Amino acid sequence: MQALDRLFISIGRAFNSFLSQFLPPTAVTVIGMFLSAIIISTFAALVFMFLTWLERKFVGRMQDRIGPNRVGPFGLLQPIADAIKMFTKELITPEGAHKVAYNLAPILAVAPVMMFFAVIPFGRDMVAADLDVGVLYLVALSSATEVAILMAGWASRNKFALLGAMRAVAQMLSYEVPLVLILLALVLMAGSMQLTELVAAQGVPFALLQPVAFLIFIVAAAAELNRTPFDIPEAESELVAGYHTEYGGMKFGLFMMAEFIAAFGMACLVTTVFLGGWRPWIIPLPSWLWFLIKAFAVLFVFIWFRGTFPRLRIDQLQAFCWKFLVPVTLLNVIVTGVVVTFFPIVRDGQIVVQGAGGWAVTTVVYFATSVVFGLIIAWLYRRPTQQALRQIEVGRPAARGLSQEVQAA
Amino acid sequence: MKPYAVIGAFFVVGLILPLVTVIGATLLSPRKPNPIKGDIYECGLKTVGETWVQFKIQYYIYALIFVIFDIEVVFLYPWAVAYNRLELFALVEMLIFAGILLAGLLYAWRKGALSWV
Amino acid sequence: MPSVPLSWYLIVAALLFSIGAYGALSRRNAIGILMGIELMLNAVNINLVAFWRYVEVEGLAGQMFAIIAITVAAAEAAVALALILAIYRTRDTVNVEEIDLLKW
Amino acid sequence: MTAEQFVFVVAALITLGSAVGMVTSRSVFVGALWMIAVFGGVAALFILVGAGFLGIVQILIYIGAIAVLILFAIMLTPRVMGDPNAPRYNRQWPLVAVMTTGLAAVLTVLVLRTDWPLAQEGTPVITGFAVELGKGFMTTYILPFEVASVLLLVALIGAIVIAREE
Repeated sequence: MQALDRLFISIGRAFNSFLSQFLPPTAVTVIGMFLSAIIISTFAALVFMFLTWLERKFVGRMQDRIGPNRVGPFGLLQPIADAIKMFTKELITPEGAHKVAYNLAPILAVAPVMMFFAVIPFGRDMVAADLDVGVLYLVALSSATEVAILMAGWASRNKFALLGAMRAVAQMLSYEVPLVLILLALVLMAGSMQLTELVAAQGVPFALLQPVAFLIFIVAAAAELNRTPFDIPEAESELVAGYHTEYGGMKFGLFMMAEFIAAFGMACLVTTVFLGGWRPWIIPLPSWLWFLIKAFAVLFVFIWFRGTFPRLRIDQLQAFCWKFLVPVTLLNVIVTGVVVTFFPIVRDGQIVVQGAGGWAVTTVVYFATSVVFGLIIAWLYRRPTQQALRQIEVGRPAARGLSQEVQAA
Repeated sequence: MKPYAVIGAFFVVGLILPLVTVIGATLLSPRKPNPIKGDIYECGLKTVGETWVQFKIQYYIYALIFVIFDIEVVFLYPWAVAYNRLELFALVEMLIFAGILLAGLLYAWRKGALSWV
Repeated sequence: MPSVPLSWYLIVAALLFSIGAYGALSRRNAIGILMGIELMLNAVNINLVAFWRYVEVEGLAGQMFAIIAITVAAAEAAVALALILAIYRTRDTVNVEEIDLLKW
Repeated sequence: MTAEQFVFVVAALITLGSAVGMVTSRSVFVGALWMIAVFGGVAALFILVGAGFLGIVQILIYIGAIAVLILFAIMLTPRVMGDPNAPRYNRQWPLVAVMTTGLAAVLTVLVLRTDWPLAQEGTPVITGFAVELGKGFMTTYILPFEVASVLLLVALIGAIVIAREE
């Protein structure tokens, strides 16, 4: 068990000592750094391939279809077939596109999401870069992807692509605000931005201490990732394919990859900050296995969303973010601040909650506060919610937002 | 310093990996360009007018409010990290800070700046 | 002390400042001018941080000033771009040579 | 040449090269993309000098927020962006070029000739800057902290009032 838990660390150590027989220590360090980066990036790429299969399979089942089933057992080799197809498809650069920006955009879209995994603790002591400002780093990265999307939309010289890019970026930056504010409340509880410390502070998963924030975070994360029901940037019926309309072959594949890896990265983040990271729950499996199980459970929820909900309109989407999520999460920070003052988890950098009894009291207090807070919010928002429901029943022209934009042009 | 070096390695790898795939695809894929393929995708029609359409000012307003909140975050995260080492006074200061921020949001709301017109 | 001397940072900052000043003074497009100003502010920040590291290591002041400078730069950019958009709406241009209502 | 010096030279070349690309690019949008590269290079310099927190903040604010704001503003002025033949410089640009070159030369000479009062060898560098910053905001620097929120409020209201069409 212990050996299995530390499997990857032991392999790394063995490899390091093997290398240091031939090479100076600096070279070993540099090689080790790049090797860890290569291994984790490759792993992320493999997860992407697996995810494309998983999503099609799950969504297929939810819609009473079978999903991919031709290539290999259960269609498991489908991603490989897709990859071969993408590699051998002609790469077209459209006439009138800004060539350099057009070709650079997909690469710049992938790089930041790959960098996401540098600070994620995949298991006990299994983190590539234990950054003391880890949470801020992740926030900074997720806003850096927007530049690549704007680049793609602008460089394609296509109205659909440009509209899709503008919408995607507007949506991503809007939904980043609630995400950041929720993370702020968690940082407040753990007293650190270091992701390993956030895991260490979770004697009880923060999802239990902050249930309302957890739910909001999942929803806002789905929106940040441009996934259904928030996939307005790529609404097929309105915008062809959004910002990657003009992209084909492997360049399109890279955007796809950026999207799926971002989903996996977000699932890893949710696991780390809300579900106790690699900490095993009851069953003593290796820590990294527990981490992957939790991360894939979160991914399953994202896929579930996609299979279940219809798409929202852009005005509803923005109103939901700015008029509901942002005020609520900002108030959540204040409420958490008050609770943390009286029931601190961390004091002077040390965890102060003692034993199972202490954690029980803390859990009850935080849970109750969060639920009461959620009920008050629900009461405050009861009228807007009813209005929104009535609007959906009456029904309005679906593509209102778009048609106005085109008229303005 | 070391974690940042690792992140630098991730950045380099993150650039090289997609670059290699694109180069590989360029080598493997056929190249038979013709003018129709190079056309912009517009559901089979010729593009009407200039590509760069006029966007609504609302996009800018959202970006603007986002910028303001983003900077507030830079101030609030250090506060949150240091909070467990500080006295109750820090809560009051943060309440003032967040209150002013909330006032700005409420103003934007009342002005109708948050609505997609 | 780090192996990079202080003067290297200061020279990079000086060059960046000069390039930014060139952009701010020679562009016709108001947004281009704003971008030049952002470059100049960045150069100032490099200086602040370099002085923090080489002169006043144990204190906060250097980095603190840099953060305040970033804040002010963001506020400036937000308002300046709003002004540019307002001018574009009424006068249909962002060319500073044509925006000369206040010229004597 | 040490590893640190190598990284410095690379980051400085990226920064300055992109800055030149920015001021000479014909299209404003391409100029803005160059500007993002400059911001990234400056962030690398910050991290290299030991201000990791500030480097992350630079990416968060400058690339994630200000650059996106500028790109949005460029998108919102399409008649300017769509005209490829619009001259990028005003009439005074040769004069400005001479002046800024002179400025760069003077500054460089000044930097090299000044004897900077460097800190003592072995002075402890503050670690955990974010925590220290948080403490600083609550004690010595409380005024900048609160004034910043007022500044941002004013910027928000001002920009909304100016930008919205009535």
